[in-house]
Amino acid sequence: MSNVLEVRNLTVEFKKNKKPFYAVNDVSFDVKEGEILGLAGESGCGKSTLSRAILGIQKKGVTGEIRHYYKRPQMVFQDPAGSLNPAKTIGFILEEPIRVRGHFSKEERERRVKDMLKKVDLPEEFLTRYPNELSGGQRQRVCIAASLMQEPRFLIADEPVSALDVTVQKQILDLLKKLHKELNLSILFISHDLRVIFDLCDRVMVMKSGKIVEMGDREEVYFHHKDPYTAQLMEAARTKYQ
Amino acid sequence: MRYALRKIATMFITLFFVSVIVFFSFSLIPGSPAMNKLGTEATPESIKALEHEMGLDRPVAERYGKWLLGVVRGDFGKSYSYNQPVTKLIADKLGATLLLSVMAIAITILVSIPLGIFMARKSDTKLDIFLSGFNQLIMAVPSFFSGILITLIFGVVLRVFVPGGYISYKTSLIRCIGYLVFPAFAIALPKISMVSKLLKDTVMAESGKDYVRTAYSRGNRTKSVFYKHVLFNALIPVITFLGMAFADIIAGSIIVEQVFSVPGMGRILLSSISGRDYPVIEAIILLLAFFVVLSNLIVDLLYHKFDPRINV
Amino acid sequence: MDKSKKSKFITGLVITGIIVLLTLWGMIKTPYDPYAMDSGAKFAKVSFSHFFGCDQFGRDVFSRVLIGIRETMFIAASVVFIGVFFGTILGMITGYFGGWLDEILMRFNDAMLAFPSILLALVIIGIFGPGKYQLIAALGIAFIPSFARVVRGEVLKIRNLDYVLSVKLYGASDLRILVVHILPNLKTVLLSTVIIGFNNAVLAEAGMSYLGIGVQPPEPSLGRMLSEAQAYIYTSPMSAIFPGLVIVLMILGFSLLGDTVGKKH
Amino acid sequence: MLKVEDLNIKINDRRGNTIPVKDVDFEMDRGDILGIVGESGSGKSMSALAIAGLLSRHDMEKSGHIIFEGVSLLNCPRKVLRKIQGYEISMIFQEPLTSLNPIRRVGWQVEESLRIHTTMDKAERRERALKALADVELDDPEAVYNSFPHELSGGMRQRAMIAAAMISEPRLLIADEPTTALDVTIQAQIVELLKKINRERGTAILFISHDLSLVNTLCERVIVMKDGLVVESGICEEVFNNPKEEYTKGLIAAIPKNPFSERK
Repeated sequence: MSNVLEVRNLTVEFKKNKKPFYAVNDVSFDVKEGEILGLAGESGCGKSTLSRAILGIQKKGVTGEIRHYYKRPQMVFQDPAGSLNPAKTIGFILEEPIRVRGHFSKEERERRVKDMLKKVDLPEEFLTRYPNELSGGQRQRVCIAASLMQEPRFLIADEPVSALDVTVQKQILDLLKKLHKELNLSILFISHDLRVIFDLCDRVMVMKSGKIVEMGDREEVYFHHKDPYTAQLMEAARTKYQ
Repeated sequence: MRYALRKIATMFITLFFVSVIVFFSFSLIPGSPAMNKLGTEATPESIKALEHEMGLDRPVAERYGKWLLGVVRGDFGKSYSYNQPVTKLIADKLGATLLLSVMAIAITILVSIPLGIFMARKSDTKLDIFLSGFNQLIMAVPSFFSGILITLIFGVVLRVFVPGGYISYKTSLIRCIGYLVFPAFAIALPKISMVSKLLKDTVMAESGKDYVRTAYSRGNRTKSVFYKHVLFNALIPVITFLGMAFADIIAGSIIVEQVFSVPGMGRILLSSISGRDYPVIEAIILLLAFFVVLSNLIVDLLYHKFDPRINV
Repeated sequence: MDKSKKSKFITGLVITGIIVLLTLWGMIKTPYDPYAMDSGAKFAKVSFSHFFGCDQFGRDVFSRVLIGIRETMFIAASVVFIGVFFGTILGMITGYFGGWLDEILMRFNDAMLAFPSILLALVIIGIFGPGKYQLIAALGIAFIPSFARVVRGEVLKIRNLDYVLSVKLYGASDLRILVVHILPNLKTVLLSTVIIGFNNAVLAEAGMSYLGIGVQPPEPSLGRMLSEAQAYIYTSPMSAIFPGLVIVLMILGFSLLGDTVGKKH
Repeated sequence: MLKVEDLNIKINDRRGNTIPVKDVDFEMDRGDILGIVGESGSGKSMSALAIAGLLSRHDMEKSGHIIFEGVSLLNCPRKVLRKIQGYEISMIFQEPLTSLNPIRRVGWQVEESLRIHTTMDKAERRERALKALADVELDDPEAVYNSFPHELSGGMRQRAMIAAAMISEPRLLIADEPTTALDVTIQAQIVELLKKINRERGTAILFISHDLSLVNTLCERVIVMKDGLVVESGICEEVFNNPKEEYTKGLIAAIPKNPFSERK
């Protein structure tokens, strides 16, 4: 299997009160074609910085090698309220990716937007609605749809279901699974919820204080881990979820 | 302590920038001050001679250096139109302006904070609605107009003071203060409205916060929730605003001095602007900037004391 | 919008509406020639022929006030335009790109903001000399920093929002992001700053003209009328009070609107 | 000890009438741990706030009964309520950072209940506060006592909140989503701490959460709420393993599969 992303010795350094602080510290991993790679970790461990560095949004203090095998990887964010422009209609938001890139006719763009809307199970009336008229789950569907408009092969999903109620959470996860299969997407799935990651991912990485402390197949990381922090995390989850 | 030192350092850097900007912008103005001074009788030779005498034929940077060295020692150069040292010219004017500003600041604080607390405690009553409306109106009255109204009411109708009858603080400090109370109030009035309104608004905003709910959950009386929890949090933004208000008061005193014929720096600044007497303008601007920055510094330090979240 | 806010908004709207009507009236025709002196009408009392009475030269105060409002509104609009135009550009560029340019401009901005705008305007007038257009330039420049700061703060907030990051990932250009995705979201902030800007501009213009370094005689201006009438306050207080009240009304209208418009909760 | 009968809360505001809590009934005995579960907008938090006497908006209409140790708390004068708040009933909240006063030292806030309800002097209060901080397993009570909220981590803040709530040894502790804002490892510790408090001191706990599995770990009994109504209630394990109502079934089915329950 070939890779869609290779990361080698990635380090992101911030200056905090003049002392260097490594949000991401010497991280190396690959994302393979068609897989969902889980990234688990608690708040402040550097998972978000890592994803930003991979996508080139974070540039300052980044060293190491990031190699994408496909153009324009996309991202789905945690907060569905902040990831949609409040001043634009859903139709505009969905069309924007193929308006700025690609040379489709107006009709072709509209057709593609409608198709995508169908893919994420939203009705066509939504085209003229504004984000604040939608529920959290619907907004997250729009975000996913928008991120797929340019037909990317690789997607980063940063805590895409953390802000949602359980029932909605399940719907969105099911949608992601479906799209992953249909479109042969590779996904880097970031979450603090170990159950969600287990449910969705093939391979899992555990991150702590900027470092990847454990990486491997799902079963291996969850039940045959070597790292003490992973053990602690799993134990906490075990007591919590019983 | 380190915070204070850093703030003081920033203050001097700001002042340095102000001095550079002020000095160089006045040097860039086309037309030579020597020409202005000589007027119509100017001949190229006499201008040259006078420029040489005034030191204007030296490079700008050199003149700035010389001027700055003088400023540090308290020498602002020589006035073009009065033919005497600027320092001597503005020394006693400075006192009047400063006294007026300090009085206005004191009145603002002493009236607005209790008023704001009162309004917040009485929020949503008829009295509060009336006071808020009144505040809104007062805020819209510029200090020079309220000055005229005060003159009209207290000077002309009630005859509590003699308009234009300023007494120097050198003659009698008490009587000077007695006169300056009126202009000080004219300056303070809109600020009082703004500060008390802001305080009331921040109290209302703070009252909705989670920690207030916590305070109630512990069995606090409404009154202690207000005085022990809400008030000090609400004062933090008020302090920031006061910093800006002080700066405005210092600048605003220039205008109100005109209304009440107080011989402060305002009058001499205006006459220097129309007479293009640059050394005087530069000196006054720099001095006012100094007091503005100084008041900001004091507010900053106070703010630091109030809000533990600002560390470093 | 709750009830008290609504009534504030409506009051502000009505007052501003009246001011705008008076401005239009002043643009078309005034009841009397505002420059015509009538020695017989010196200090004429308030009457139906002279709504606001006459001044020391027998000029109709109401006509002069109409012109004064027109002038003040013209100056305020020009000042706000200069401030908003340059302030928005500056704020958007520094807020969006950040870096050393932002660092330098904002240091400079802070130094200027620490400085009350009246003082700043005085410096600029000191350089340009007194006069109407000099005043517009002086106040306009003096207003840029505060507008730039507001816009910059808002852009700073928006630029890190996820939707801007998404658009970046689509490969949109910075210009497109700024104009299409950020600018429309500045609307509410800009609207309230523009209104507050008008409020401040009217206040500053009146103050400067009162000091005699704004609009020059014989052109009437509200501030100048105040300072001229002050000399005759014993004999004819009304010629000071009317222009003053008009200034108060203008500021009141704008401040009521500024308080209620744009800040949604 | 606590009896809630026909609790109804109506809000009449600009948007019209809403009834976030409808006919809620339940009872708690001393030492009970009761969980209330529901999604956002189910009325669970509002019920909890009503019991703690923290709902006093003008546009709100409350009816029914809340009886705590024989004292009726709903719509009673604040004077009566105040004697119980922070002394007999304490509460902790979801966001420990915003729930603490940002400009007061933690120690001052921890001993606040004692200052209000007892005549203890300063030294005594301080001693009790340090003990309370030690009881919630904070490593350096002295340092925490002297710090400001923003200087502590999320977990430490919530521990300090618990210390402040427990310092007066209340009979009932109401915990409104106390772990939601925290990391998993910290969540587990806080849950353990609450269990210990209940075990050792017999404090009854009313635990509000959106997280069914968390409630299952901690509580004996559970109430499931939806749109202001109690949908189902009973012993935790029964509700969990054998839900009767469609809504509860859906809720349980939506929980991501627990990887740890499949093994061992």
